Amino acid sequence: MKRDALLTAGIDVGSASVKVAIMRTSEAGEESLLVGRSERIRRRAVDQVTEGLFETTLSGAGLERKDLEYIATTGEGEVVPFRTGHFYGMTTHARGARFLEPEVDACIDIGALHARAILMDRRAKVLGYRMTSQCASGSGQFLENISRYLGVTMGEIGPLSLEADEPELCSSICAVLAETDVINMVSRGISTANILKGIHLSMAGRYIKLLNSAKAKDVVLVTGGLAADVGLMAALRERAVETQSSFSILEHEHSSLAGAIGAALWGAFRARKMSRLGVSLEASGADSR
Amino acid sequence: MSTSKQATVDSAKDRSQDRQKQMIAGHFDRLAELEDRGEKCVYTFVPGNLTELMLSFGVAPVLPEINALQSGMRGLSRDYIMRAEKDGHSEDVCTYVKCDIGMMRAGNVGPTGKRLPNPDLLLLSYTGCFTFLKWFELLREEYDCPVAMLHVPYQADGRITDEMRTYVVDQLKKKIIPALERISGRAYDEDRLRELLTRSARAEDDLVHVLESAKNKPSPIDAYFGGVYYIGPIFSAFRGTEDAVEYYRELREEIDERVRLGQGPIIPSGQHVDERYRLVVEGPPNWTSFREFWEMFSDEGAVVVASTYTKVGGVYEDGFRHDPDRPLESLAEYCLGCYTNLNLPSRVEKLAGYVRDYEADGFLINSVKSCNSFSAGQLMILREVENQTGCPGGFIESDLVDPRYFSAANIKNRLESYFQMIEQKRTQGGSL
Amino acid sequence: MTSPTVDRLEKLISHSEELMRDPSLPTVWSWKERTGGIAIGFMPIYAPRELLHAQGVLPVGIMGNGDIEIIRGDAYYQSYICHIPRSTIELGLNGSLDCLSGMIFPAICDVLRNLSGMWKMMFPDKFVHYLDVPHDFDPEMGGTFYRHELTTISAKLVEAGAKPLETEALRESIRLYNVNSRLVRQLYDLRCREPWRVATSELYVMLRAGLVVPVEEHNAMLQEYLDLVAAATSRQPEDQARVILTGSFCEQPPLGLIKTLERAGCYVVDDDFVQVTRWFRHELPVEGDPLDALVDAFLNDAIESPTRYIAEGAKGKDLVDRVERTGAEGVLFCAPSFCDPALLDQPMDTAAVTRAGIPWTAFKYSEDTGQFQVIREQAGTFGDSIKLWSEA
Amino acid sequence: MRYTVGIDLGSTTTKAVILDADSAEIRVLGRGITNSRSNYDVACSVALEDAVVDARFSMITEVLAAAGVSDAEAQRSVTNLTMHFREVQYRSQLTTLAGVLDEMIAKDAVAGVAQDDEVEALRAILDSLQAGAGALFEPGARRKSDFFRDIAGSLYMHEAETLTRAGGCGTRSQGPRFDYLVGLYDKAILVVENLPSSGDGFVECVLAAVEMLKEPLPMLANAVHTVAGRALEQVASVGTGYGRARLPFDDAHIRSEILCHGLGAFSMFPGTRTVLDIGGQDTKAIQVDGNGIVTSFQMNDRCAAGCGRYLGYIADEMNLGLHELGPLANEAKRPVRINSTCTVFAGAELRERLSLGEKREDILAGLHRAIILRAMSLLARSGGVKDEFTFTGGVANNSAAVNALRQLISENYGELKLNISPASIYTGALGAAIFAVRGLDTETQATVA
Repeated sequence: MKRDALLTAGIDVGSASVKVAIMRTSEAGEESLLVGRSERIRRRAVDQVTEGLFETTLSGAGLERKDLEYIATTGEGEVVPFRTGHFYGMTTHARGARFLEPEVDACIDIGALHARAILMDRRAKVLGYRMTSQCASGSGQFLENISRYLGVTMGEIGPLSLEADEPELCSSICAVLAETDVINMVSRGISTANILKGIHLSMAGRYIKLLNSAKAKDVVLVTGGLAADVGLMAALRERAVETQSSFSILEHEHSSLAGAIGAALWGAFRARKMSRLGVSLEASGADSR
Repeated sequence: MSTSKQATVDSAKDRSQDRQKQMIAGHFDRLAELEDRGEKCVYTFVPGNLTELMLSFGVAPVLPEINALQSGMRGLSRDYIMRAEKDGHSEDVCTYVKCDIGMMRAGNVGPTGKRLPNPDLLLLSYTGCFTFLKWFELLREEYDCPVAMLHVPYQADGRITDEMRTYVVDQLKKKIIPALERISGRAYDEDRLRELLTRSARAEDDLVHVLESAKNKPSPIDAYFGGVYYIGPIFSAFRGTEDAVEYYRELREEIDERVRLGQGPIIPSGQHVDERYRLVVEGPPNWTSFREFWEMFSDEGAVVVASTYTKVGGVYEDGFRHDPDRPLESLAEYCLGCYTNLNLPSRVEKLAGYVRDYEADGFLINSVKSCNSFSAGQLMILREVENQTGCPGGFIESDLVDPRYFSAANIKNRLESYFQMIEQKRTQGGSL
Repeated sequence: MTSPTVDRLEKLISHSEELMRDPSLPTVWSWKERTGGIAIGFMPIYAPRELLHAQGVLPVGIMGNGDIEIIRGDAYYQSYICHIPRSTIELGLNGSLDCLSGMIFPAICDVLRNLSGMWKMMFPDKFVHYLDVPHDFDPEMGGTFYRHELTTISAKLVEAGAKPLETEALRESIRLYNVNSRLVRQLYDLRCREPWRVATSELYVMLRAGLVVPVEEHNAMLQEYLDLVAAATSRQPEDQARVILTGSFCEQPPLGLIKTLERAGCYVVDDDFVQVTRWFRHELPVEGDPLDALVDAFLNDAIESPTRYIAEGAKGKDLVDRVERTGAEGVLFCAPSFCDPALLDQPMDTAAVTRAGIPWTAFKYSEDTGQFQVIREQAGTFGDSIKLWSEA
Repeated sequence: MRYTVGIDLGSTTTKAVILDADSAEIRVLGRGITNSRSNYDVACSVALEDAVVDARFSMITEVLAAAGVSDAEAQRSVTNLTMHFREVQYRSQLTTLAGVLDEMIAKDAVAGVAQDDEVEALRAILDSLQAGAGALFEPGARRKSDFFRDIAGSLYMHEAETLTRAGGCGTRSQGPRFDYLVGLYDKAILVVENLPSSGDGFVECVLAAVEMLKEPLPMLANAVHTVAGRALEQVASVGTGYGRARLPFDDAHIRSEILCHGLGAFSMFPGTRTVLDIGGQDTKAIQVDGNGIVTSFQMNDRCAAGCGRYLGYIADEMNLGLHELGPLANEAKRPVRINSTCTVFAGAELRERLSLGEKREDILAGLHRAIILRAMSLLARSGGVKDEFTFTGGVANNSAAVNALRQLISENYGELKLNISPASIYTGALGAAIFAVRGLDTETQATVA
């Protein structure tokens, strides 16, 4: 295939799901998402889920590994044996975010266990970031546990939360104690909608705080799976207003793929650089930078 | 098991309370007009505050700690703290500092809604709390004004040595007084200082009398929740003033009257508490849910008969008084003697003493996340006091002004269990 | 590829790491048998080791221990207090510190201050001294006060079984510690010039080991290390980001954290680990009254620390200067959770480096932190952001 | 016959203990347990019913014994009967579940209309559940838990997994959606377990169970009838537990869980001076004196790290039953050092360790040790460990936790007697029941919900 248009893959291994994206980029700087997929791990062996998803994504796009100039991993993907090189999560999310929404100056990656607010410049260079602490309160995982307890599917969480009239906030800091708070709320007859909205609001509060301390200013893209949760998005916007934060908040249909997309794009960047330097990238893990 | 309460009586609204309100309001009014009047103000801390010295130069003291706790009681602290954390202050550190910085960034509007003047001097009396050092380093970045550092050594071996006293007195002479002379444009007037110190001593006598009235059964006061009001004037801007002398004389009379009538303390709702448990409490209170917190005690008939928090601004029960004949020396001894400047063995000794002298049924620690000076080691204090007195200890955790660290359910659960435990001990296993 | 040099290096490093990790302080026991002297522990940051040495006392740096299981130590502390006092109490209660005749607790924060009182109650028969240091730097006030502190310690040491203090002996000790700080500074300069030669994980264990061996032995170890790395030709430059690490002056980070930073693409070119080894900016004069020398150095020549009051001048300036001096590309604020001095200073320092246009990132650790993936992500991204764009 | 009941409404399980109200010494008639749920009243009454059923079965044993049947014989046949009884209950609950699921589909309760293949999948799942019911209750059969929610749930998930193997991406193209099926179950089980209980359904179920017996003892049917006929009258009740604040009792009938655990442990083992209770989300260290009076206590605050739920998450993560963790951990050769006991991070830590190639059993051993280390701190905080030492709460049934505890205790407090009752999970409820007895003379009576 011609040098100037090249295909690269990005693999983002998260703690709850794996995402794969295949990008076409050209010397001239055009970038396009060829195909992207994600799959929840659900207690299966991560490496198998990863390789499986990678293969189905490739075949789905009628491609083979040899068509790829660079296989870039991110997230917890350092261990993927067939990678060309690894990029760190926030580097790739920043890059992916700018691909999805070129005007963003920050993104917040909301994962199952951690959230990371990332500030970037026009070239997607990471300028600053803040991460949630080692306590899992208000994490995506926590939301999932609660909603399962409430008998609400992931897809239903958002719409339900939007119906809340008087959201009930959790008092507890600890995610586990908060679960009991929730059970208590149910027994007190608080509606599922108000409970979910309460959780959304407390999560949103933490995330907005992250964004502010990361000094986000104008446009923020939410990356990671929870961007699809309209309830959380609404809560984020409410909290942003309450805290008089200056930025606006966007989501994108491919938000969950941001990391994978960014990895693939950085892979292309490196592939071109290496070929300029005449370095071959046959061996896996060849690009240690 | 909640206690019956007598009907509200008129004496609930004590004259002393009104006087204190007026004093404080007046103080903040004065502060608001300070800059127009061309007067000067000095920011400083409650422990080791040199109020008489400042007043002798005619400068007004401003106490960021008091502002912070007032913000807490008014429900403003959450936003202030958030604001400071948004600006990069760690979640881990003292919330007084963050509340103060947040308040300043929000326009430095004081407790009474009036704007506070910027400091002309930061009088960093470094007494019993490491955070004070950082606090004024942080403020120094915000205000372009001089800092006068008074380093007060720690009573590591449980006593005040001559070297400590000399070190502090020298600093007063060579650094603090000159700094005050510079900003006030007045010369140091020792006679004026002596007058103020004379009045301090008088008020201090009455304060001690009031706090020790809790030895009566029932105790006429709550020496913790009520106590924080009693110490207000003498720990803040008023020590050495006529107002303070008057306030404490009045308060003393009111308390003596309550003793005569055999009345218990009065809670904010205006009711007397029927004393069921006499407690000694270590550690500062929580300010954001002060009333709710107090009622968790009063509803169960728990009365605090002695607390260490009422000694942070000075320990007077062991005989120390400000002394007009040794002005600077006694100021030095005052700073060195503040409760948080005592080492842990001395604190254990004090608490065990309270449990015995005030015949307490229980000993409770309210451990605040913010204050390592108080909190670090409290669990050992708990053990030691239990061992020395055989009095069961209780332990609860909260914070000064960060509502995120006041979990009412948790604290109530612990307090209930604790009171039921004391009760069960009393009734020796019988049904509760 | 192995060579005799590499082998000797590995042996020296693994020996030092062993010394750092072993809570039972074997070197202290053997020193006591050899010399019949007494050993005194001291906590971060600074203690006058020269004074102890001069009275025939072995100063032993106790910086907690991230490797031991905490069984009783946690019982003394709430969740919001740092980790070093927990492990230190654990060491005290499980007998690891029995070889020490006492402890010195320098005045750096309220937690260690209160620990000194707890120690008095826990170990009533031992020497316990809270080393209160002046925050006034006028020789006649702070100086007089500090001199009295030193003479008090000296006298208490004699009661604890140490030799009386003699001027000549103190001069000799100062000479030895001058050599020590000279070697440590050489090590830091070399790492700053050629970071690929001196891995920070190695420098770190070399310093930590120095806390539990006599200064004479540590000097020899440092010299050997310097000679070996000079000969280690196999160490070649890599494409890594030059960073200053700050905030780790008291509770020390787990070795794994430092290795994680290195793997994530960072060359640490300056740090504040084990600062007692370089508390003074210059070597102390050996002529004149040596006690005056100690006092004078403490007042006028000590490095900047969040635990000391800075009379004048802007906070954070020192950090910015160090960035320029070392040619660092960024700053890692790496503080222990709940460390008041480090965390209260941070807003002032980050403001200063931000004003100076220096990239920085911040994370917290505890000496017993076992998982580093979050820190790796942060440091890695920080490295990426410096490297990818310096290349592009 | 008159009984008092103590109910311990915990964060994960609700326990009930009923005592003979007219016996001089403490005489336990029966114990019952169920998983806690948002409808506290239902949780309490289900636990109580379970306790009453337990009482009736032990009465049947007594009646048989009285009729001259050898103890072993009586035991065996009643155990047999009990298993069939449970099976009958389980089957009827399955039917209820199926009914609710049908409604769910009928009114599209779960986002995204059910596709034919998903309805088929559901049928297939339910059929296999019914089919497998018998095996679940055979002698020596392994169940992941004794609660319907868990048993049915894990089987349901397993079936759903296999039926949607290829899918999971949430895209329609790939057959039934796993998430959809899970959603259905989560919704349905919520309804099922919060249905007000049918009341004492003992007679019907037990008779059905007798029918199922291969060769029942001749006098068994009689015994069953005699006992079924007996009236059981509740005369007093006391509640405790985490959900205490919202228990369906009035204040007069509520006691702090600290006091209940102290008293319960003391009455099981009168030598008790120190009690450790590790419950679902809190850990308590309690010191009691020679009269069973609490003299000091400590409990975790604001953070549930290292509590029972932690093991629950781990079990889920490993797809194991809670009771399978201990034995597995005991096989560890080189236990791993684990510092973080944050429940929500447990899964992540586990996965990371596994990816580092560490052995499941070694990690599990580390996790158990981590829990016990936290408990050791709490014990030290409460005043140490004195002889005798009683370990209560659900985690006391976990052999790995017990081994770790035993070792650390002897290392740090010397050799002392460690008491663990097979009924340790009922300690709080027992204490509450005893308070109820004590209250009998002084207090006006109240009954559960």
